[in-house]
Amino acid sequence: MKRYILKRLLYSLLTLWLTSMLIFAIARILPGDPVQGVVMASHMGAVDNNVIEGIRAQFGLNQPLTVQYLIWVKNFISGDWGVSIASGEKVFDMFMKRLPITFELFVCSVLWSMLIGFPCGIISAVKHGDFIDRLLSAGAVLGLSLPVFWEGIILIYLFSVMLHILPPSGFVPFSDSIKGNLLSIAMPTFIMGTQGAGLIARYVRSSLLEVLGQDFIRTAYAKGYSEIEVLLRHALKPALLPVATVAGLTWGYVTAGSFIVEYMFAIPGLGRMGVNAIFSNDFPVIQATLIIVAINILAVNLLVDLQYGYLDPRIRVQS
Amino acid sequence: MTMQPLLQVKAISKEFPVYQGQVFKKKTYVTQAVKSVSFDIFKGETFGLVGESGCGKTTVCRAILQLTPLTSGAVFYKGNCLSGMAKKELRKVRRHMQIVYQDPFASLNPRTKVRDIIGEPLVIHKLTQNRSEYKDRVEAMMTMVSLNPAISGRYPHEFSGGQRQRISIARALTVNPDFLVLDEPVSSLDVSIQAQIINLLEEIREKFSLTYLFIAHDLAVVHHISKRVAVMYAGEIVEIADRQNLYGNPSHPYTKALLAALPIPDPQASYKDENAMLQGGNGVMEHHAGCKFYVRCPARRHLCQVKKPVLKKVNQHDHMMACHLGES
Amino acid sequence: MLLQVSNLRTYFKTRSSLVKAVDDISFELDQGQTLSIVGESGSGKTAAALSLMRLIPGSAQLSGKIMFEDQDIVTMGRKALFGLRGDKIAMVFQDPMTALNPVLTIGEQLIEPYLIHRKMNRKQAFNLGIALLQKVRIQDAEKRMHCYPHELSGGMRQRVMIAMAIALHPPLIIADEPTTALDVSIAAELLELLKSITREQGSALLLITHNLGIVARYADKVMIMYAGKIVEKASKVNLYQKPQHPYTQGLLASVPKISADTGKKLTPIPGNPPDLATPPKGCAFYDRCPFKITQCGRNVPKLTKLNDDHEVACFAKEAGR
Amino acid sequence: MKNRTLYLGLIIIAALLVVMAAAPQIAPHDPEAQDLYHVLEGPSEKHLLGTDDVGRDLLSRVITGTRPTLLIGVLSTLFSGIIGVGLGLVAGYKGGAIDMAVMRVTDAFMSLPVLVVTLALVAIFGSGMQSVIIAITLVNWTGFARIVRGEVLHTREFVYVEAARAMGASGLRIIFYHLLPNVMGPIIVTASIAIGGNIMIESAVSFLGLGAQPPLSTWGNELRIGYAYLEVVPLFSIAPGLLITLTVLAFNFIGDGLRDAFDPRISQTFNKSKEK
Repeated sequence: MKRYILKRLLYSLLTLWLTSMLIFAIARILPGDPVQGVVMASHMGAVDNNVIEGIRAQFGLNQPLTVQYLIWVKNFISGDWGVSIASGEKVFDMFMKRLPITFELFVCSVLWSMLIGFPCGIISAVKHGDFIDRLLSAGAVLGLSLPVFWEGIILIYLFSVMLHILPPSGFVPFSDSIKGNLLSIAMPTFIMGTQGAGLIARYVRSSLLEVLGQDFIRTAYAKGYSEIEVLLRHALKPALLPVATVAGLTWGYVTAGSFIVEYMFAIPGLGRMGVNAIFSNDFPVIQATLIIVAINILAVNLLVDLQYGYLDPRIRVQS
Repeated sequence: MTMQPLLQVKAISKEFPVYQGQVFKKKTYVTQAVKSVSFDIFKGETFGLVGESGCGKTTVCRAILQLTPLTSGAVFYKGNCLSGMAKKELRKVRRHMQIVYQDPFASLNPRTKVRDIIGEPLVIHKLTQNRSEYKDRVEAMMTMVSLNPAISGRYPHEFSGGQRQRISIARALTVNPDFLVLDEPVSSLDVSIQAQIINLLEEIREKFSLTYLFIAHDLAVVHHISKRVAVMYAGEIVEIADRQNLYGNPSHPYTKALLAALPIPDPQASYKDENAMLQGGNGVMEHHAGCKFYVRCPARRHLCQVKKPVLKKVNQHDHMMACHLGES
Repeated sequence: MLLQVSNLRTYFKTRSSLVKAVDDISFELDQGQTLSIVGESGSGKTAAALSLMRLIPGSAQLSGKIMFEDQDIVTMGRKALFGLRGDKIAMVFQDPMTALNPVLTIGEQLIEPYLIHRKMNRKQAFNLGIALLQKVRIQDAEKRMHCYPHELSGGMRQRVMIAMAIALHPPLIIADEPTTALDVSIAAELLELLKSITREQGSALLLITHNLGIVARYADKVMIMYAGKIVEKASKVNLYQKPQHPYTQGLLASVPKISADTGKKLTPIPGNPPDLATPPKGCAFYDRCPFKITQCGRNVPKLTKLNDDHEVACFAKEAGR
Repeated sequence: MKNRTLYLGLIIIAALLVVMAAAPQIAPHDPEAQDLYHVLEGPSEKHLLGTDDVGRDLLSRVITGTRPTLLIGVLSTLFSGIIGVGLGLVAGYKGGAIDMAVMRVTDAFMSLPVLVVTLALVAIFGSGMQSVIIAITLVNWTGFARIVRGEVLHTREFVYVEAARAMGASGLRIIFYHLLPNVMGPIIVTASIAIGGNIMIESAVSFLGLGAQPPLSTWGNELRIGYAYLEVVPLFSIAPGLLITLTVLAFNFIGDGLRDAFDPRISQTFNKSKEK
């Protein structure tokens, strides 16, 4: 088990290292000079080359790439994530300010995905082939196919424009008003969790169906268990073990969705920060956003792997 | 004057390393899938190799065909050493050595038509000049194994297990090989089909004067088809003799036990050697210096645990066995 | 009479056809007796075994009568059925690698019969479980209780399956190819074990196999199945000494024997078994039969008594051939 | 039942293809023709879906938007499929260090959600259809690589692959003749679902205003402009969104239907029980 954990941890670190180089490459090597872009945008017109070089030196952009990379990594680890070109704020401070808001959204979205996804998937598998299975399966595919922004538009139109029961945008901090907070995140979390719910429902269904087709289920029936007992005692555990993986995938969907949703609903979280940074070519913020997203996803995947290894005896006992 | 064997297997061993350690893996010990196995196969004979699952018989056959690298030892075909042979040379030799696998479901590519399965060796070795020659050859092969050439456009899943095994045999024969490795060719077939395939194999061996290495776990089948038989246990050959001697006068306790455990389709059959019945596992994971069969052996003594028995002659016929039994 | 099966039919509906896996079979089994069903793959022997406990998928159609201790299993209510399974009839499956739940320990699975049918507490059941493992000669029984299936060898797992089946001393144990997936030397030991335990407990054993050697050694009565039907039914000695159905004769001639003259060709049955989705009109063995007469292609032969313990379904036989 | 969804998906896509091919003929108006006297109107007999902010006929714009939308979805899938399948085949067949390297790089790419990286890349490359295609391709090949590698690892274990080696077949022959045809099913399923996903990403990027640039107009662009006028003409954003959803749904249906059709477990369990 120890070995399994260490191996997973090493893999994650290795991947993170590759990702960091990738992000570094995206920001530095690819065509398009961020400094030029920024300077052009802020000065509106021709700029003195010296000014550009000055900014380059200021950001360490005149160093060889490997040195730049190492400096960047060192700075990042020590909490120096650079300064936003657009606002002049420290990126680390911007991040810390927005993290709680985004975190609340994430957790609520994933919770609601699971709350809907698990029961639907289980019912679908148990009622395999019935009308209810078809209905739920179709619902799951629909959930997966709904574009986040369109779902947002529909819900805003329904609940804000027509019914006036939910705010169309804005965020009320939890500390200001609990009710206001919940109302303000109701639509965003619902939307961010929709795809995940569909994904979980599908995954749970196929996983459970597969388990229900295995020989040991027949053994359980042969002992005298009823359908519901077989489901509870023999089928659910092996079926839900791999589902942890899908919780990780859901987290990925939620992460991607947050960029659009926070932008649409004007929620001052990390997603909105990222989108705004892209609009203004604010590359220190873009870079930081990418690496945060990567760490976020890798950490969740690591957790998923670890709990999977912990729960599944076939992996647990191997060492 | 002794005849030059067609195939010589000389002290081949195959180890699989077992790794342990938390961050830096260390090779702690190795499992020996095959340990110092030697035998010769002469032209025109059927050499039987018997053993239970996991005893290494399939590794032996993969090693002979150079499908897995050896840890030590060498395989000679017509006097030429195959181990370490250049790829190009090996390809030429492979034409003469073909294999028929156990599982007729997994050994045929499900997306390939039967005619292209049977003709694939011709394509690989570029043996036919044109399409019609290719077609003729494939159809001749199908007729030989009693398959209707009219159905050569079908896919494997449209055939039964026995028919698929016929396809496998036809595929092996297309390039006119001298030597066939038969890796449990009948053990997944029904009894009535099994007999059909055994008869087919015997017919084509006579017709083309082929040489067989016949691997199986069913002692009765091996008895029926082989001239000489070797018994494997936990990666080693424990007894090797011609058929009459091995079955008429089994010497190694494991061979005896196998024969005793064999169910005979005759209610009046007497199972005289009830106490030869075995207990316990297959010996692969035993790590003492002595005989691998020690723990399960009904005739074990102290010597067996400390000293490894070697294969040696037990009588004037070429009957060999690896056991301390009979030693003082 | 412990078990009396009459006109049992198990049909499976597929997209395009109706597969008659078990087609009108009747037999009975006395207390403590060992009856063997012999047949090749696709003969319907496993479907027949599963039908006896109604362990067939819901889409399958089951008809006929399965009288077990004066109750008809075919029409029995669900509750009664669940009470019967595992308590009165237990089953040992073919592949011990897949028949155990991989994420539960041996102990958890082994004690389930006690929990389901005897409402014992876990501690009590656990101790009985250890005794069961000892009974099937598993060493370090207490330690093994905490193992997961993948930590045991195939032979050991099948011992666990046997232990689970004998837990409540059921009057009937069904063993479906219990040793096919195992090595010869391990298989022999397990069959001995199964036989001695059933004898000791007085359970009847329904032994399903394709191996004529195993039947010869362990069965009292034998039924030969071909294409969903019973073609011959006899006491063991009768069957082997005077096989009546051409299929039985063919089977016996197909098996290589160590005692036989070497160099002699085997006599296989030509052809392949029929496709159950499109069964032939007459006798299912018609195409492969060396003794067929015109009637065989038209009608399906019924089992007829030759003497007290020998029945055969063959027109050629009736006609005196 | 499953096949019904497959056919439903195919019908929707076929209809879209017809619309795409016949767009100039069936569009009731010139999609570029502005009519500043009739801006932001609701549905009327003349304009079935109404008009946009500069008085262009919405229905016509939606119809002509089919081509770029589908094109981006298909092309980015095609390119990412070629890269991903190639790498997956090599990683799965070769194994060892090559496999390890490919898989870690795949993991690295996968740790960044496609949408996020596409946004970042578009910010760097500049917006436009090419940028979107390149960005999606660069990120989305990982899905193919993973699936193909997994399938190859599974297929490689079949004895027929070893049989080919025993016959003397070369590595290339084994990859292209024995492995690729047997992993084609999952590849097609993945591709079908990926087209839908890519259309969704393109729409999201366009929704943020970073996708295809005028005069080219995809459904995502329409939706973005419409969103600003949600309270005035809801159809302006709802109609293109509905089309996006329908298209993604159709590709998902096709993928699911094909998965069931290809899934050997369903068709083979029966054969096995019959023959084994």
